Amino acid sequence: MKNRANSSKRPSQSGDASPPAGFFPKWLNINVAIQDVGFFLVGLIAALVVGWIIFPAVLYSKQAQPINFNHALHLNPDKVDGIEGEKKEEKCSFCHEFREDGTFAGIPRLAKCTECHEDPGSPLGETPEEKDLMTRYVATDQQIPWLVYSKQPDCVYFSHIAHVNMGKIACDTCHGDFAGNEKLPLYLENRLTGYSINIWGKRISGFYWNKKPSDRMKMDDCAECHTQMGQEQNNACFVCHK
Amino acid sequence: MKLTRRNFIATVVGGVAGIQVTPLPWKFTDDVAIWTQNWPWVPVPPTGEFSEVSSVCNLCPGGCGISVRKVDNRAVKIEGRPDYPVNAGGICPVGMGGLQLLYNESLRFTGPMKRVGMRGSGEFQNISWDDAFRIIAGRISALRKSGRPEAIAAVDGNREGTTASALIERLMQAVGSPNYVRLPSLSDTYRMGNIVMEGRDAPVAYDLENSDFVLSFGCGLLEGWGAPGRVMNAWGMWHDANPAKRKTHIVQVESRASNTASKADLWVAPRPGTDAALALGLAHVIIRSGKYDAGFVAEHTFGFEDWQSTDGRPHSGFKTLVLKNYSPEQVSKITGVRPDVMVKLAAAFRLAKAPVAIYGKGKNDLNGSLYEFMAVQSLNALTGRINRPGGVLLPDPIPLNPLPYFERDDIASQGLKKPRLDRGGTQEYPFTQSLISNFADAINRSPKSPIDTLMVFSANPAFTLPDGGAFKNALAKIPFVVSFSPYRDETANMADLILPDCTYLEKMDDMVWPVGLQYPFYGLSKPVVKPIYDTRNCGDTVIEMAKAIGESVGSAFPWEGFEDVVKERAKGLYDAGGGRVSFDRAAPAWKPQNPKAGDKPGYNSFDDMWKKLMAGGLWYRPLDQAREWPWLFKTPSGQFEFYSQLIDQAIQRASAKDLRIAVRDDAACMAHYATPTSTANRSDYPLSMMPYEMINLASGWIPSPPFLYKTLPDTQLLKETSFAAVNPKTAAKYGLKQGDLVAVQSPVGEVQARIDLFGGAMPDIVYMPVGFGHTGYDEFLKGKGVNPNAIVQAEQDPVTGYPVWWNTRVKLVKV
Amino acid sequence: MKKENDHGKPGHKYGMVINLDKCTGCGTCMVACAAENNVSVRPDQSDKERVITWMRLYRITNGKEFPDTEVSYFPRPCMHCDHHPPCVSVCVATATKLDFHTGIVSQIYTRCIGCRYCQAACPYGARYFNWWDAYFPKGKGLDRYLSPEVSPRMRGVVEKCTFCHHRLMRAKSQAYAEDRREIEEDQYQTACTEACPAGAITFGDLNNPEHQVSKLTKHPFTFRLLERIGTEPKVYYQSSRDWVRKLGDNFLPGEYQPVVNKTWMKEEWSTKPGRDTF
Amino acid sequence: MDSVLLPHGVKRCSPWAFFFWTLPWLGLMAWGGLSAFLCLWKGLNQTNMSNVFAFALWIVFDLAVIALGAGAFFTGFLTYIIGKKELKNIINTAVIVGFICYSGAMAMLGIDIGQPIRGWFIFWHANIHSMLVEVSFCITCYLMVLAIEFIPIILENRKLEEIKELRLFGHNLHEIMAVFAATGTFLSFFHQGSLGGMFGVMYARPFAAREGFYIWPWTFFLFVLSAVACGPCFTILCTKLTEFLTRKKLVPDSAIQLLAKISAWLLSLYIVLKIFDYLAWIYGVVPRAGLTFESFFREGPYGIWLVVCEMVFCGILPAIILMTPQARKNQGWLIVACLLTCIGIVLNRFLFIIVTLAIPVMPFDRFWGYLPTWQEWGIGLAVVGYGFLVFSLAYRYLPVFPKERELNPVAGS
Repeated sequence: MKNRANSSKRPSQSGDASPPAGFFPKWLNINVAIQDVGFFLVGLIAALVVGWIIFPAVLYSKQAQPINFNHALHLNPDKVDGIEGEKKEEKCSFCHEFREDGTFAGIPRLAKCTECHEDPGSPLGETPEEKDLMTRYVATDQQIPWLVYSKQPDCVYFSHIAHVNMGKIACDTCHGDFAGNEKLPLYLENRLTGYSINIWGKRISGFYWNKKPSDRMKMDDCAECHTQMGQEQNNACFVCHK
Repeated sequence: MKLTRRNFIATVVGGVAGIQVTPLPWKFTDDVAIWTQNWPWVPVPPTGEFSEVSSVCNLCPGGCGISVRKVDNRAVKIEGRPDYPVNAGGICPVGMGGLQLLYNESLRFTGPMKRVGMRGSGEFQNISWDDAFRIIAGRISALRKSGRPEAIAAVDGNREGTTASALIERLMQAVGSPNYVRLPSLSDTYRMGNIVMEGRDAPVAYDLENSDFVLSFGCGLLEGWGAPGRVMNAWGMWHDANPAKRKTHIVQVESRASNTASKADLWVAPRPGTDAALALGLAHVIIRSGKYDAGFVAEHTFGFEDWQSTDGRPHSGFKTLVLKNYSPEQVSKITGVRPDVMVKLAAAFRLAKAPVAIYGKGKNDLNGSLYEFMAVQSLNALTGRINRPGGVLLPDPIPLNPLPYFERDDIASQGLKKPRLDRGGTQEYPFTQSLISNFADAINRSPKSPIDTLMVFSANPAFTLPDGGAFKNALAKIPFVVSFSPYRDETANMADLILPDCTYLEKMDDMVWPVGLQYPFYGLSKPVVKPIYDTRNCGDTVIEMAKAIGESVGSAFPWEGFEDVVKERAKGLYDAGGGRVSFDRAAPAWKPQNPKAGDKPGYNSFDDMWKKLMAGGLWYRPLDQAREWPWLFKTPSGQFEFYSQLIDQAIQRASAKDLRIAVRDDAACMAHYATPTSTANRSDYPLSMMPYEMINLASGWIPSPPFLYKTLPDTQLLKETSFAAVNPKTAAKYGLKQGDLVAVQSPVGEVQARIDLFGGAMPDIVYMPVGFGHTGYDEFLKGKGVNPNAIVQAEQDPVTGYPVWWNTRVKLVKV
Repeated sequence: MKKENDHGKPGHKYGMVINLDKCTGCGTCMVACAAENNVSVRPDQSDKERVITWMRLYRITNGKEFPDTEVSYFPRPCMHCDHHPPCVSVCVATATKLDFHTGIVSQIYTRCIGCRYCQAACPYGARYFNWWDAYFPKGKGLDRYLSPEVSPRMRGVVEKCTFCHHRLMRAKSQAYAEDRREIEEDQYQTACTEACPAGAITFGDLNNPEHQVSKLTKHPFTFRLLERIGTEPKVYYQSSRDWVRKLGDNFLPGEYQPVVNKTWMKEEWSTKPGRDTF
Repeated sequence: MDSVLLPHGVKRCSPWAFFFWTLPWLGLMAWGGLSAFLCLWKGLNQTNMSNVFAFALWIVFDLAVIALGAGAFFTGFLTYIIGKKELKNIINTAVIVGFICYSGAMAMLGIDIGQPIRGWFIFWHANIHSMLVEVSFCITCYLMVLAIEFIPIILENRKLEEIKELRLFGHNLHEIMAVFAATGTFLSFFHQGSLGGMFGVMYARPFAAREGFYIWPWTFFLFVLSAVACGPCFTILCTKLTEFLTRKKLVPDSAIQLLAKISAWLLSLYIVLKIFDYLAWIYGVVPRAGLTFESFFREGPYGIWLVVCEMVFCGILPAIILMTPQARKNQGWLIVACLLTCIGIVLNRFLFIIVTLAIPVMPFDRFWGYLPTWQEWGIGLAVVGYGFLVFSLAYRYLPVFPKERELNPVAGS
């Protein structure tokens, strides 16, 4: 049915130097082809730049923690002696504590801070952070609006006690080692989902050759670990969803 | 090089191809999906530390123990307390939904307010507590100065005996107004019945748990009668999973197939208002068979046989009266119940080991009839079921300390000498403490309201009274109305000044003897959460108000706050000794326990007891049934009186006619049945309307938590219309089908409802649920259905004067 | 994709027995359920086709004329069908599954795409679609009573009774804190079970012969809803009244066999044991 | 105005006339657009669907148009695989109608689900046990196939054909159309079946439940058969409608008659099997659930008359008409028979969706009624408007009917 294709009116591309005949099929205009490939590459590279560099930069907003908490300082027995515990886990759970009913307090409330930092008038040290704590929060009895790196969506029920008490998994296995940190890491919030970058993982691609549990905190990572640990029954939906 | 269309396409193709190998499309798709999983407008309840706070539910006089689950400072769930003697873990739907009454801003007053809009519009403006006290105290002081303290009135919905009601009554005494009015409830009928037959001003105590045959005359056992938590718990016990083990049987006497009637072992359906005749009919069968408890009758009762009074007049006794007037055939004509049913039922009642006949009318919110109660109580006496295990017990009142004496000034003394507006306690209403229908009537009749300032506490009479809207009209005439309600109820919307109380989860309050319980019980609720708005415990408000009025009124209230008063009264519990402040599930309070000599009360000082009382919220004395007979009955004869000499005396003082008693002579002093009078023309109004109560719809002052509307079938409420249940035969007579919209017209008004064809409705009676038709509160409750109280035309019950709300003549007109 | 039951012998099989003689029709179970599970409450709850009631009371009558009419109630949670639940196999996005270790049919709201095929497949009407956004208007503060233990649902997804599985998690957390793994019968109870003022609901592990439920299911008055369809519900009912039991399933004329039982009126045998006609 | 775009040698109405013709269809689409916006923005509370009627008007529309669109794959199958050359005259129509039906159905489905943004979970988190997953996979793939089949037709537009590359592309596509036809047939067979399976597997709904073969209930096969029987009828109807509206003969009778004949045989086979299905159901599935056939129709407006209509008036009757050569050759009878067949299939789908859901399973549950809202009608009818619009555009600008020029020589061309 295409027997009436009329090429007479067809304006051809600008006729530059013709390539040697016969090398390319007749219908292929090599100059045009090179141009096509060039523009194709322009588009391709632009897309790669947008996708790999601009997109992540736009997607995440940088947010500052209300106070720069110094883990290293608090865990240094020479400087702070209130933190009890032999093992590292015990030290962690001195502040990040379990309650009697087995729930996990997570980031401590102000009440935990004021166990030591009692009196806004008499700070325990000389750091500006502490002064900040005293004036802005302890004196006014306001909770500190911490940004939680590993905050999961509301539909997720994560039982710390099951992992720490029963599974004997160290805190830093999943959270990374914070003990030596003098500064809190930068908090990057996904503008669409509202969650920290730690959930998706720092790598925008989502691919890791040797993935550590602390690299990502998506559901598949939980399931993968459960399977590896022979805890496949814990991949049932209602173990971690509420 | 130009960017031609072709080049552009090549770029786009490259871009599209390139973007596929970047994370953008994939992560974007994922993130957008995650966005839908975390929509910002879907609430995310903050988590925190969980805790449980024990308290007592104060939404009804049932006194269930509740345990409130909290997350940090938020209450998130109410549960029943298994370690509580009354309800043993269960709780009713209203109590279960209680948090919706706490956390609902548009339902509540968030602070003291002054009316700015039209009355009833519900438009208010925030003021400070100081201003509020200034306004109310100024007004009261001015009335007192002008020598009109009786123009101040209070309507109190708190139960008699509670500390709040004691304080309010005291305020009225101190101010000098006799017009302290309570809302009538079933407890008043019980109280009066106990006075006239037993001479005891005490609550009724039915030993249901130990009974093996419960013959319930109209008690909505499953509709919220008594302490609902306790009754339904007993219901569960009665219905053991293995029917062979089932020991207790329940017979329900009611005209409608309510839940209780349906779930009972037997349902007997007499015409409404004929319960007395049925009870006397059963008495007739038992007397005729000669198998009544002759020993009990002879030793502990008065007026059974014919007798002669000291002036030599012969009197016919209960026996003669019953044998003459209440044969099953005669009763059958009155009630519509078949004679053979009565004979069998009487036999079953008599043969049971521990039967008890109990009297009620739906829930506790509305009054009953005195003669009906007397008839049922006579049946108990006849079978010797008074002061016996599993029967009607006669415990002493709770030994709370009375409030201390105080000096009144002259204004108050003069004011208190003025007659009560409602004529309660006069010769016409000798046993009635207050009569709100007369109160409203007096205001409606006079051209100018004799009441200048009305204070309303814990009550919503504009909605709950079965008076055809009379109180609402009176309210409109009263120049100044003050409401202490925490909720935007109909009465509060008519008020000029709001001094909002806290809700029951935010304040301390006491619960004195849940209705019908067989052992003395005192519950204490405490604040579960701090007041979330600028509201104050009504008790504190009253004390502060008195202080603001000053003079002798202020000095009558020497306390710092409400808690002091509660504590002072509770001291009486300590002084009386013998009570317990903790509960062991293994030893239910209703199980007879013989106190051993070495039994310790569980506390060693009053302070210790108070601490434990605060923590546990309970004080009770386990059931002791060994009441000594001498001095038990404080009647003139010192015995249970089939023939009430107190009524006789009242008739002597006034006349049977003044007391609205239809019969004359001896029958007037005994339980009897009289055909109810109605001014309505039977041919104009061929049907009668009976309001009915449900457990899953609050019908009193407390609004229904919106959760409850989930439980209501759409044959009770559909969109904005509620339903009137009518027997299919009756409906057929008027050509009505399921869902038809009708006007239910009574001589005093009309409401519109849809027809629900219900086989369990007695023919010729229209049953309408109470609790719908609010004009107050918020969008969840407002404008849903109609309130049958608005068309009730009630005659006054003989002797008591309470409204006979179950017998309104109506007709149905299809809309 | 793994089949549900390839793990050998199941551990727990949570189930429920509801005694309809004890049930008073008060609706506390419904309210307790809604309050416990953050169920949305809209101003109009009379639209029974769209209102969400994980636990629903069905009001039934025996259809007789006055004064022989009786009313009774069927409290209906999710049946947590044990055999090939009709809803599970049809779900397109694997949002609902039968957990082989607890017997609970789970529903993940964030996975659900709202196709409602499960609703069409469920004969009990136990599944509810969120036709609206959760109703928590600004300024009312109703969201303050929401429990953090159950995630509120967004519009456009299906939800249903979960046997309060968050209470199982709660019990587990408590157990782990006390270095236990096993959970006692009374440590995991659903909200409706606890709330019922008449104690009509019994909840427990059907696989554990010590638990009350395993004993109660053997009673001759015990039956299940639509048993003959073959869904194997884990919610059982008990009633001493034949007309109630008969309404639990569809029967062709003559198929229903009444359970004959001696009644409390000792002189007669009746096929209608709960209630006697004098 | 647009004459340069019109196919060569055919007569088309004036642009203005065409514009006015499209107005009602644009109107329907605008109505649908508003409805769709409301449903997506405010949620499905805009409809009268409910927890009882979880599936409603839209699903009936979906199933109906997918069944009616079956003409595409089946005609393709007959043309390219079996080699019925005369059907080349009608294959374009079939493909376009199929494309309209499937794309319309997909659009409706996108609004019908509560969380359209999560729609891709069907593929990513697929539950392979679900018939609806099979449906979704196949429909999506088949829509792509249809699009590919549609492309060469579009490329035959006079203006587009001037571009050499596109012309070559279109030509090459044409060459391998048999491959797509085969793929389409395969996909269609499964999703038409799965659509039936969707209802048959609802074993807890005795009205829909069917027994069957392995994982497939009988409805699986019956739906395939009914779709291939009615698809060609719908293609014929569309052709006849176009011929009526344009007052031209567009397709040679031989093609129509062939389709009608094939449809007749398939329909007859379907009806026979369907009768067996009904019997097996009435005497097997239904009594086993404790029910009787009549018990389904005790309440509400639905009655046994629905089944009678489906089977007798819209099943046996058109089968007889189509089987009778004389009747089949009569234009009037042919159209009546095709119409009845299509109605019958829609009725069948309606029974499986609405009636199934309306009938309560629990003995104490009640019967519920359902009436769609204007939003639901809007979206359903927008698909009709969309169909008319696309088909009109295709007819105007593409050489849909290869024999049109031949059958309608334009004077002076």
